[in-house]
Amino acid sequence: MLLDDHAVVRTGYRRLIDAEDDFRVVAEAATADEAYARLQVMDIDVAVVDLSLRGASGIEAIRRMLARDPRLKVLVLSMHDSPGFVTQAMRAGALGYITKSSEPAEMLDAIRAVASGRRVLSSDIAQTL
Amino acid sequence: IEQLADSLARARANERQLARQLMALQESERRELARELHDEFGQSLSAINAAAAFVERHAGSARGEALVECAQDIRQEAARMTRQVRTMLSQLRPYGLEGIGMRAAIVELVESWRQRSEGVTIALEMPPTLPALDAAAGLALYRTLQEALTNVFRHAGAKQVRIALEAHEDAQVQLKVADDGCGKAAFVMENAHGGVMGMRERAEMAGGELVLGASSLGGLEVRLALPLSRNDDNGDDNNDTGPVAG
Amino acid sequence: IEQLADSLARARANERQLARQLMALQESERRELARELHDEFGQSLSAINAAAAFVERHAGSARGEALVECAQDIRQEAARMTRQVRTMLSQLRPYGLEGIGMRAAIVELVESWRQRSEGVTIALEMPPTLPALDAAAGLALYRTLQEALTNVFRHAGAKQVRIALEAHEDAQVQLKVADDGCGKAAFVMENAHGGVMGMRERAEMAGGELVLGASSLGGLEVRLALPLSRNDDNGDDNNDTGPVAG
Ligand SMILES: Nc1ncnc2c1ncn2[C@@H]1O[C@H](COP(=O)(O)OP(=O)(O)OP(=O)(O)O)[C@@H](O)[C@H]1O
Ligand SMILES: Nc1ncnc2c1ncn2[C@@H]1O[C@H](COP(=O)(O)OP(=O)(O)OP(=O)(O)O)[C@@H](O)[C@H]1O
Ligand SMILES: [K+]
Ligand SMILES: [Mg+2]
Ligand SMILES: [Mg+2]
Ligand SMILES: [Mg+2]
Repeated sequence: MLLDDHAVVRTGYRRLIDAEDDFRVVAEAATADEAYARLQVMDIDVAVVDLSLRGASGIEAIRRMLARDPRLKVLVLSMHDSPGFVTQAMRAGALGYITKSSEPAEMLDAIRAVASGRRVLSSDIAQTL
Repeated sequence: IEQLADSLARARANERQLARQLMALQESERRELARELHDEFGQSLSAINAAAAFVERHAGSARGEALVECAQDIRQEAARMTRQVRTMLSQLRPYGLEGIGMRAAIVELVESWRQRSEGVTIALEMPPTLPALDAAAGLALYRTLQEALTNVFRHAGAKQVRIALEAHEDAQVQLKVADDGCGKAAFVMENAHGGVMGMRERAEMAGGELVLGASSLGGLEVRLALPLSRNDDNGDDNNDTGPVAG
Repeated sequence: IEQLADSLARARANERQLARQLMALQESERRELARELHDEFGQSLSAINAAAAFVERHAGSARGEALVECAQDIRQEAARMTRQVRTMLSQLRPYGLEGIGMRAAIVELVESWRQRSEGVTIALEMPPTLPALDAAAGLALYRTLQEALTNVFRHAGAKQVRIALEAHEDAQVQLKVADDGCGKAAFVMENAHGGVMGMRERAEMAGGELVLGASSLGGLEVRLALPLSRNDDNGDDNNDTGPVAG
C-alpha cells in the first residue's frame, strides 16, 4: 500500500513499484484514515508511508496501522532527512526510512528489505545519524 | 526635565519596538517561504523524480502510453512549480518597480489576491501610465499595497476592496486602499505592529506620508502620498532591466 | 536639559536607523531569494519541460536511448532544484532550532559555506549535545552565526575561520566566531549596519549579550552569550515538531 497525500507522487511511485516482477501495489491512500480503512479490508504486506499528510500525521498513521496489524512492515518515504523525524518514525514502529531524494533502485531495494523483515535506512540518512 | 527624560525613554522603547516587530515580520515571511519551498516544491520534485525514474528504467520495454503518461505528469508538475515560483516572486518582487514594471507588478499582485479570495471583490483604478517614482518611493508604494491588502484579508472581514492610484502630474502619487470591513483607524493606529509601522516608516523614508482614516465603503482606508521623482529618467516609458524582466 | 534633548534626538535617530537598516536588509534578502527563484528554478523548469515534451511526443517512435537520456536530464535538473531548495532553506531556516534540529542546522549551514568558499578553512567545534534554548535564543544563535559568517566572507578576506559553541551546563551557551581577516572591533562597532545591529538586538531580546573583540587568529571575534532555557522541555533529546512534521 502507498500512503501519500499527493496524487501525482503516488502515481509515480506506483508505476515504479508495479513494474517490478515481485511487487504489486494493491492499495493507495491519501490520508491516515483511508490507509487504516484499506488495511481492515485487504491483505497488505508492506506500507510505504509519507510523513507529511493532511490531517493526522504519517507517524500517527504508522502507530494506528501497527496497532491493528502488528505484522505489517512499514517503510517511511519522506522528504525529511533530519534525525528527529527518523527517530520519531522508528519509535512509532517503522522498519525502514528512506528519503524521497534516494535513487529509485535504492527505494525498491528498501521495500524488498522491509518485506523480508530487515531494517533499512537510506544512505543519506545513515550519514546524518 | 522629567518630561524630557520620560519622552526619551518612550522614544527609545517605541523605536526599539519597531525594530523588533520588523524582525518578527521578517521571520514570519521567511517561515512562510520556507514552508512553500519545502512542502510544495518538495512534493513536485518527488513526483517528477519518480516519473522520470520510470521512463529511465523502462523506456525500452514499457508501453508507449505509460511513457506518455509519465511525461504528462512531469509537465503538469513543472507547470505547478512555475506558477508557484511566480506567486513567490510576486511576494518578493524587488525588480523594476521604478519603471514600467510598477503597473504590471501591481496588476499581478491584485490578480494573485483575486485568485486567492473568493467572495471578495477587488476593484483597481490606475492611470494608463504612472509618472516617475524613485526607488524608495516605488518600493514604498508596492510594499504598502501588499501590506494593506494582507491586512484587509487577515483582519477586515471585508466583501469589497477598492484600490485607487492617482497621479497628480507635477506633485505626487497617491494610493488609496479602502475596504468595507470592521476596521477603525484609531484602533489600528493604537495597535500598530510591524505591518503598519513598516508602512509608515517606508513612507517617511521616501519623503511621503501615510494616513489611516475611515473609508466611504464603511471600513478602513489606507492613504499613501508619495512625491514624484525629480529626475525624469525612470518614468513609465522606461524599460525594466531587472533580471526578472529578462 | 540641552544634553537630554540632544540624547533624545540621537536616540531617536539611532533607533530609526536600525529600523531602516533592518528593512534594507530584508529587501536585499528578498532580492537575493527572488533572483535564485527566477534564475535557477526558471532554467531548470524550462529544461525539464522540454525534455518531458520530447518524451510525450515521441514515446512510440524514438529510440529507447533517446528517451532514457531525456529522463536522465529531467532527474538531473530535479536533483539540482532539490539542492537549491535545500540551500535556500538553510538560509531561511525556521524550523526546529530549539530541539535536536539546532545541531543539524548549524552543521548544514557551515557545510554550505564550506562548499561555497574555496581556500578558506572553517573549523567547527561543538559539544555532542546542546542544552535547551528557548525559541528566541535558538533563533539568535542561528541568525548570529549566519550573519557572522556572511560578514567574514564579505568583508574579512580571511583564510581561517573558527567557530566554537560551548555549553556551560547550568549557565549559558556561548558562540564564538573568530577569523584571521582584516576586521577591527572598534571599526565594526562604529560602522555597524543592519547586520551587526540586528545581531545585538536579537541577543538582547533573548536575554543574552553580543560582544565584538579581537580574535587570537588576528582578525575579528564575535562572541554571543545566551542564557539557558529555564524549562527543560525543548532540550536536545526532543523531537522536531515544526509545522512540517504534521
Ligand atoms: N484593514 C483592516 N481592517 C481591520 N483591522 C485592521 C486592518 N488593518 C489593520 N487592522 C488592525 O490593526 C492591527 C495592526 O496592523 P499591523 O499590520 O500593524 O499588524 P498585524 O497585521 O497584526 O501584524 P503584522 O506585523 O504581521 O502586519 C491588526 O492587528 C488589526 O487588528
Ligand atoms: N568579520 C569581519 N571582518 C572585517 N570587517 C567586518 C567583519 N564584520 C563586519 N565588518 C565590517 O563592519 C561593517 C558592519 O557590518 P554589518 O554586518 O553591520 O554591515 P554589512 O555587512 O556591511 O551590511 P549588512 O547590513 O548587509 O549586514 C561592515 O560593513 C564591515 O566593514
Ligand atoms: K508487478
Ligand atoms: Mg505529503
Ligand atoms: Mg499586518
Ligand atoms: Mg553584514
